[in-house]
Order: sequence, then C-alpha cells, then structure tokens
Amino acid sequence: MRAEPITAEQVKAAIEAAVPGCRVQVLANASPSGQHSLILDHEHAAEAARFLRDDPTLRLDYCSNATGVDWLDSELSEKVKVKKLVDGAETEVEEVRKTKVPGYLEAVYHLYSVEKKHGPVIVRMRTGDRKEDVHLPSLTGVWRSAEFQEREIFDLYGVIFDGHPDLRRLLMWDEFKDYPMRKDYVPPADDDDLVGAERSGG
Amino acid sequence: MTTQAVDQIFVTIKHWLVLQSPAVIQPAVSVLLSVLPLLIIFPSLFAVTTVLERKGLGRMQNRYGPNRVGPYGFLQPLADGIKALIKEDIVPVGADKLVHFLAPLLLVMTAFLEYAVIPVGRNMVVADMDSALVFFFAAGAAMEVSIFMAGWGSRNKYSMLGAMRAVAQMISYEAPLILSSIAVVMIAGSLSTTTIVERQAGYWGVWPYHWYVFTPWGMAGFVLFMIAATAESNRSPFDLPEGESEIIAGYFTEYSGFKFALFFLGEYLGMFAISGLAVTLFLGGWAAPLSFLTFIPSWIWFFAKLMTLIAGFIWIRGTLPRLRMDQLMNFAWKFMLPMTLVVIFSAGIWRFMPSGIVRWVVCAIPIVLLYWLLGRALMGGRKLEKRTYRFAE
Amino acid sequence: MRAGLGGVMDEELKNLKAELSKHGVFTTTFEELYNWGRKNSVWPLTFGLACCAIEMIATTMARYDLARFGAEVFRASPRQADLIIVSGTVTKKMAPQVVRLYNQMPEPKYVIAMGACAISGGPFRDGYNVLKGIDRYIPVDVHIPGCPPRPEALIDAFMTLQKKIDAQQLTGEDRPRHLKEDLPSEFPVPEYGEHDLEPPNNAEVWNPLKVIQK
Amino acid sequence: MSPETANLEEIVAQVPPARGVVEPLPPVNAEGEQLLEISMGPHHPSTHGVFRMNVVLEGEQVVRLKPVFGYLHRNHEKIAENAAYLAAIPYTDRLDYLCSMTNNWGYALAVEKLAGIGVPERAEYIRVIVAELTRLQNHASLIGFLMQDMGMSGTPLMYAFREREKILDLFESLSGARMMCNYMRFGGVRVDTSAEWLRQVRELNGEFPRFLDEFESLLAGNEILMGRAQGVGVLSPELAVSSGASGPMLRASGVNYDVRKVDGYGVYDRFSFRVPLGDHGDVYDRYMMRVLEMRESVKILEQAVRDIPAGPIMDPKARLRGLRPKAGEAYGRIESPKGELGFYLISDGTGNPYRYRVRPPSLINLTVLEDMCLGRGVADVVVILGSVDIVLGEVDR
Repeated sequence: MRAEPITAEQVKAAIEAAVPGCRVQVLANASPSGQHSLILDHEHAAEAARFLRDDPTLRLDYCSNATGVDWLDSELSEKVKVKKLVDGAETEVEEVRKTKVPGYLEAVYHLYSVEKKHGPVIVRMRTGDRKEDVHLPSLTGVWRSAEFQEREIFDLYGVIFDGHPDLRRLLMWDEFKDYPMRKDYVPPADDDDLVGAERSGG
Repeated sequence: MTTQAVDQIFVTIKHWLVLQSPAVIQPAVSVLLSVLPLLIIFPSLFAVTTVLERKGLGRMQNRYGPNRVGPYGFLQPLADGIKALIKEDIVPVGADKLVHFLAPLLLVMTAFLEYAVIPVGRNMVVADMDSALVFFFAAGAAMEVSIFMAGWGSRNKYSMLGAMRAVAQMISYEAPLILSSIAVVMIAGSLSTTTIVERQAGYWGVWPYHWYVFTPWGMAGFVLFMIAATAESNRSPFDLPEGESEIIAGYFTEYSGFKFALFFLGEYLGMFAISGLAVTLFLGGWAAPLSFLTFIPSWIWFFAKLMTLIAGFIWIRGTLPRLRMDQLMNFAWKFMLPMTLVVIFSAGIWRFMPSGIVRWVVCAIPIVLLYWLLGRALMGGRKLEKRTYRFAE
Repeated sequence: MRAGLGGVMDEELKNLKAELSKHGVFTTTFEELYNWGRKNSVWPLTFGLACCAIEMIATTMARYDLARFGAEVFRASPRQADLIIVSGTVTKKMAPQVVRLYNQMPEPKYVIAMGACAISGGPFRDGYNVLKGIDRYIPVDVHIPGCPPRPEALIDAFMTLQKKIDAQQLTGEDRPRHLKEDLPSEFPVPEYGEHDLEPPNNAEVWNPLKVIQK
Repeated sequence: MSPETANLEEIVAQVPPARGVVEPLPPVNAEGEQLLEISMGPHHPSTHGVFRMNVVLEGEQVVRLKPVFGYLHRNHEKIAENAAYLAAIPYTDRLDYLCSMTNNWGYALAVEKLAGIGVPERAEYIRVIVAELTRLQNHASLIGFLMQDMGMSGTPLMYAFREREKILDLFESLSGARMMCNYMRFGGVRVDTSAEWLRQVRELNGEFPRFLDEFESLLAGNEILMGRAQGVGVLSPELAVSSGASGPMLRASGVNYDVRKVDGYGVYDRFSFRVPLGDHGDVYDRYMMRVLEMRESVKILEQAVRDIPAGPIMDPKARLRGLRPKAGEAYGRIESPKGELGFYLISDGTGNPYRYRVRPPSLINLTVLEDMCLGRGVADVVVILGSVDIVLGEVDR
C-alpha cells in the first residue's frame, strides 16, 4: 500500500518544467530521516503549489503541517583551501573565511497525498530578512489547512502572508506587540524569579 | 376510626378549627387553613424531590448521590436552602431592576395558583370551581410571562435566547396540552376537576374500569398530555430554555441566591401541578387503583400517583438527549396537534357508541391510523436510521 | 460560640449542649447553622482550564462521586456557583476571564487552585503566556499540589474547604472574608498590554518577593 | 460518493476558498431583523475547555462563526526548544491530556527519525498496546462528552468514565501515573510490562466489547440522537482533504486515510484491522467512526497481546541524556485518536531542538468549523464542536 518515495530532485524537475521561470532549490537534509526539502521563490510559489496539488502523478492534496522557523543572523566560518602563490610556487593554503549570513524567517509546508498515499514533500519559503522584508505569499488558497497555521506563523514569528484572507493573531491577544517564538524574544521580567528570595509581608 | 374518618381527617380538622374561631373571621380562617397546607406541603415535596432526583440519577449512573448530609443525605435540600438564603443577591447593572425582581416571584405565585383547583383528596380542593380547568390553564399561561420577564429583565444575551426559546416552546405545547384535556372534558361533561374525578370512580371487579387512561382516546391523550407536560415544565428532553450545554442556564443565567432558588422551586411546583392535573384527568384522581385498596386514604393515593409520574420525569431526564428547537416545534405542530385532534374525534365516537369491545376497537382505529400515517409523513423526507458502514482493509 | 466568649465559656456551652441533647433537646447557634448550610452545599462552577479539568470531571464520575458531598450540582452560570475550581494552567490570555468569573460569583465564594499550574505556573512556568499562579489576582482558599492532582486529592481539598468553612466564626477577626466589610468582593480585572498583562499582579492580594539582604 | 471512485482531479480543482474576515456585520440583516452577536466561551460548558467562538445569530441561526484560540496557549514549543530532547517528553503528555501515550509516541518517533534510533521489537508491541488502550479511552470519553453536549445529564459520560478508569488503572500500574504517563522514550519504552499486566490487558480487552454493545444499544438507535446528529455538520470529502482534517473526522467524510495504514509506522503493518469509513460526513458518522474504531482497536489489542515477543525494551545504542542529533530535520507523524499528530524537529547539532513544532490535529480539524456550522442553530454548533473532538491543550499548545 505504501507508495514509493519520490525524491526531491524529481519534484524539483517537475515543478521547473511545469512552472516556467520558477526557481526551485533543493535543501539537503543530513539527518537520517532523509527528508529533503524544496525552497520556492516567492513569485511562483503559489503557482508551483497549485501544480503540486493538481499534478496527476504528484497530487499533493493534503497539507499536513505548516510552520515557521526563525533563523538568526549568523556568522558562517568555513575552511577553504585556496591556491596561493607562496614564494613563487603554487601551494594550497587553508584559510578561514567568515561570511555574515543575514537571518531570515522561513515557512515550512509538509505535503502529503491522500489519493496516492505518498509524501512528505517539504516545501519552504524564506523571507528576505527578519525585520522589514517579512512578506511571503499565502498558500491558503491552495490548501485550506494553511489558514490557521499561517495565522499562527504570523502570530508567533511575524511573517506576513500576502493574500491570506484573515491574517490576525491566532494565539496571543490582539494588542500583543511581540513575536514570541522568535529566538531573540525576551519574555517580560518577573520579580518572582529572583533567586534566594523570601516572601515579604503577608 | 373508620376508613372514612381517616380519609377525611384533614377536612374534619379544618372544619373544627374554623368553627372554633369567631364567626366574623371564619371565612378568612377557612381560606387560610385551605391555603396554608399547600404552601407547606408542596415546597417540602420539592425539597424531597430534589434529593430523590439526585439520588435517583445517581443510581442510574452507577453512583450513590448525596449521602453525607443528615441521614442518607436527606437533609441536603435543607443545606441548599440555607445556602441559597445567605447567598449574595446580584442584580446586573444593566438589568431592568423591577422586572428582574418580579419575575421569580410571579413564577412561584402562578405555580401556587394552579394548586387551587387540584383535588389532592376526597373533598380536598381549595376552590371547587365549575371552570377549574380554564382557571388552571390561565394560571399556567402566566408562567410564560414570568419566564420572559426573567430573560428580558436580565439583559443578558443567553437569558434572552433562553426566554425566546421558552416562550416559543411553552406556547406551542400549550395547544396539545389543552386539546388533549378537552377530550376528557367532553366525556366527563364538566370543567370541574372534582367532577372529572368523580366520573372516573367505580370498579369492574377489582379493576378501576372507569379511569380515562383505560380507554383508547384516554391512553393516547394521557401520553400526549404527559409529553406536553414535560415540555411545559421545561424538563429534559425538552429543557431547551435552560439547555445547560448550549445557553449556560437560559433565562435564569443572571439570577443568584434565593431568586435562583425560587426559579428552581417554581419549576418543580409547575411540574407537580401539571402532574397533579394529569392524575386528576386520566388516572382517577384520588381513587385507589384497585378496589380492595380503598381503605388507604385518598390523599395518599393522590400523592402516590403524583410521585410515580415524577419518578417518570426523573427517569427520562437521566436517559434522553435534548431535542433541537426546530425538531421541538415540528413535533408540537406536526405531530402532537393532529394527534390531539384525532383524540378528540375518537372521544366523540366513544361518547355516542354503546360500550363493549366494538367501541374499543372503533375508537382505537383512527388514533393508530393517524399515528402510523404521521410517522410515515414526518419521516418521509429524511431517513433516521442506524447506518451500515464500509471498511477499508 | 461567639468570639467574645472566652474559652471557658465555650467549654461550658458545649457541655450544656451535650447535656440537652441527651434529653432530646437539640440546640444550635445561628452560626453553626449558617456554616453547616454553607459547607454542605458547595456548588462548583462548570469551569475547566486544562489537564486538571479532566481529573475534576473524573472526580464527579461514578468511581469517586463528588456528589456524595452534595457537590454534583455543577452550575454553568457563575451567578449560581459557590466554588470556582481553577483546574489547570491559567494563561495570561485567560487570566482576565478567570478574574471576571470570580467577580461575577455571589458571596460567599471560594476558590480551589487545583494543580501545580494554578498554584505557580507549574511545568509551564517558563512560558511567556503563562500566569505564575492564580493567587496573583484572586484569593485562593485551598491549594492542591499535583500535576494533575488525583481525584482523591480534589476530594481532600473539598473536605479541607468544608473544614475551613466550619471553623469560621461569623464575628471577630476570624470571620469569613465576605463578612469583612473592608475587604473587596471584586478584584480589578487585568488588561491586555502590549507585552504583558497590566498590572502583572494585584498588589492587594499578592505581595511580590523581595530579596532580603543577609 | 466513494472517495476511491471519486474523481479527485475535479474535486481538488474546486477547493472552497477560506472564509475570510467579512466586514463587521450590520446589526440587522437584509429583512431588517436584528442580528445577535454572542461570544460562546472561553467559559462555556460545551467548549471542552477554554475555547471561544464569536457567533453572530439571526434568530437562532448562525450567520458567522469565528473561533478564537489561545486561552490555553502555554508555550509548549518555546519551552521544548529551550530544553533537552528528553525533557520534552513530559510536556508532550500535557498536549492532548486525554492521550498522553500517543503523544509520547509521536514525539519519540520524530526523534528516532531525526537521530536514526531503532526500536526493539518488544517495545514496538508495548507501544501499540498502550496506544490502542489510549484510543479506547479517548473515544469512549469523547462519546460521553458528545452526549453531554446533547444534554444527556451525564449518564453516558459516567458509563464511559467507568471504562476509562479501568484503562487508567492499567496505565497507572505500568507507568506510575494515571494521566501523565511519561512512558515512552526514543529508542523504546521506559519500563517493561509484566506478564500479569498483559493478562489484565487481555482481560479488559475481552470485556470491552460488552461495554461497546451496551453503549451502542443504548445510544446508536436512539431516535433523538439520530435526529440531532444525522445530517448535521456535513463535511464534504473535498473540503475535508483540503482543510487538512484528519483522523475519524476525515474518515467520516469517506476518505480512506489512516496513518497507521499509510505509513505503517511501528509494527502496525503486522496487524489485521479495518478502517471504517462514513458516507455522509455528518455528526452521526463521526460518532459512529469512534464506535467502530474502538472495535478495531480491540482486535489490534488482541493480536498485540498475543504476539508480543520477549526481548529488550530499549535500543542499547540510544542515548537518552545528552542526545545530540546531527544537524538536520525530521517530521514524524502518527495516528493519534484525534487525528494525525505530527512532530517537526530541526536539530542544529546541540542538545536542544532548534525548532520543535507540534502539528495538532485538534487545531487543524477546527479549520472548517465555520463551514460546518453556517445556517445551523446554536444547539447544533455545540454538537458539531463536540463531534470534532478537540482538546484545548493541543489546540493552543
């Protein structure tokens, strides 16, 4: 009954063939789960999603899970072997190259097929940064199940989904200003947390 | 003491007490002595019933129910009463203060009014009116007003919903309630409750042959009357006006303390009154159910029958889910009303046919026929049935 | 047994009562009757918050049967309830509603904080949306530890509450909270702020911790 | 319409759009009748916890229903991201607090996928046993609560809890806790079962069908129940799939999708059981799905208790404390009694998950609540909500 897994590369090729101009990037997953994912670009994401849903061989009609991830600004240091002219001779020298990677927010969708009973195909979208460019296209029009989950991502991570029919806070109250699931969120201080404290008065 | 004396003991005591008082105040004393026992007996019956209900429901649900307060938990209502008395009385700021205050009082008052015409024993009725039934239903109709006052006066949306439901429901079920008792009036030829009871007296062997419940129209009428009575007293499965799982507590959502207790009291008093009327109309009133049991006083029989009906109410409450508003209305207008009309028709035939097995059959036919037809017609559009399911391996 | 009477008088009164009851005369004081009525008819609010609510339901079910104490009349409307069992985690989003419900209940009213979360935030204490104990906003009569407390624990808490009610005197310093005119029966409802509830606790019922210099 | 035969191509092309925020409704409708806006919850006897619905009524008919969540949002995900992998297990107990065992399993499965941990055979069988026991008690109490919502003054709930208590006794003797079992570990389970315990399971399992028969004969044919439940809250298979509905709710709409069958996680592919499917997608079907699933669970239990092998209960290679999976991610899902429970974990190579996400079946099953309730009365809203089977701990997390 279990269908053969489809590889991320196959899906990527299918999308790129069907949606002209769509840039799809495969993100390899080193963990034993082997669940590789596809990064879609914003302009074609909705179209690509529609294709994934409607394509007769893929038929990913069931969006199981949609969630956000917050990636902080990080510094990537990698050792690069560079060929340098040292004393006239060309030798390989290891050099530590540091690159600043700006942080971004990410929305991850886990897609399954109810009809074909295969999956998951994982689709991600990334925002430009964590402050201003936090817009992503909404996929609620493709899968209804994204409706509340995108609202939740908006609530907890601050990703603004363009085209979402009802983008309000889902879990926190409307007056709340922060995005609490972001990694740099600091909850309000509580004087009860003081160490070695004793209750004063009654 | 003879059976007769025991049977009439309260009547005798009352007459004796009245005669002891000065002639000027004798009418007043007489009234007082008639009313006072009702004001004591029925509220205490309410107390006993609440604890019986809680214990009865407990038994149906595999548990004990209250058993810590007093012997076997029978002082529970006393504790509840004390607590209700000392609770703070909250009137919402937005409420219509006067209406909010009057509603529970009116409810209890009208419920007590109904007892005026219910004979609780031989010669034991407060007001032996010729138009007793009319009076009863008139007083009962005032209950709707008080319930609507409660819902409206509270200025709470849930109260309002409850009140709307209550008014719709009670008015709808008043029609079958009255119509099913009209059949009795036709046969008895009187609106007086005592006359109706007397018409049902007498035995055939040991069997109380003349009770109206033992006729085809009476049996159907009794069932219809009891269904309508359940709806009138807002009991499960017709407890929509206070449907807890839907609209919190319905029309008395905003009532606290003793006013809430009054609502509770009023509701049970209404239930007793309407059950008392059912006993009077269909179950031979105060008469003993078997001829050799006549040595037991009539008032004991009345209350025994009353409590049997109450037990039925409790049983139903522990068993059935609640109806929906539209189903409730459909049931009232599309099923109950035609059925009560055919009951009247059947009673008419009964009136003019000679007694015998033929009369029985002839009178039963239209009722059974309409029941069958209505069942088919009502179920015609949509099927309610247990379904079969398919499985995937 | 008024508070004004000394211990000796109390003792004498007790003896007198015992003597009278031997002769078939039962006496009681207004206070006893008042407390007896209060303690034997505690109707809880149908109010569940989280995991503990399931244990609260289990307590009313056949095996544990809270009804034995006359407490199975769960009223859905706060106007008709005497006891609010704060059963589970109170989140900051829910806290104003809990306080409002408490305010809507008529006096005398009691609060049982059921479970670690209702007492202090429990395992979810570190959460940004979790209130660290309901007694920051309303006074609690009985705390039950546990996560969740077993039904037996809730019954025990219930009996503790009954004992507490029974021991209260209607006059004097020990009189119940609702008879002290200077104490409020309603508490300010916190408001949703931009980062937290405002105020984060009610200073009248809850004193924040203070570091004591040693 | 059978989903097997239904032309999904056509169906999926016409996914009903999400119902967006409508402009604030005017207080009167087109005919000039007053509209009533009520807020059901967060304190309401039938919202199964602290759930709120803003309902706009015309008379008693629902014209708009907006659910409001978050009253039990206790930051499960944030807390778990700041704790070690092992420390999250007790928190999963408190997600769907009726089914702690299956929650444990979902999380353990995700971690096992993430870190590549195997599970010994015996542990897999024990997992199946406790998961199916969980399903039994969850479905039984759900039916009780549903009947309570229909106004049945607690009698079916009492009967259901009578059975539930028996199962909780088993859980308690196994794990030490009634509700919050904290029983499973990645790589196995915490303690082994005794032969006596398995005997008790077999005994309970043998008696359970009697309870089911009793329940069914009391309820399934009840005229009022059928009147209240049949044709109410209909969910079409297309909308069910698109909205991500899962579990009994999806299958009541006739879609054959059971993660136990599809993924065959654990050792579920070794047991023979059937997946009941409804044809109408209404409240009655959802109710019957639970009844029928309980019967299937009884069958699974029978086989599992019979076939359970001897052996270790923990993978010797699994490290509980100080687990540091390689950087990467994994999504593991199981069929919890409420539906598809998924856990999504991202590891950055440290001892804490970088991202920890729960895919809550209860929340996603509520996506279509408004679609099911429009045009129905308040009484139906309560029953429809009851038939979805939500637990707020999981909806809000």
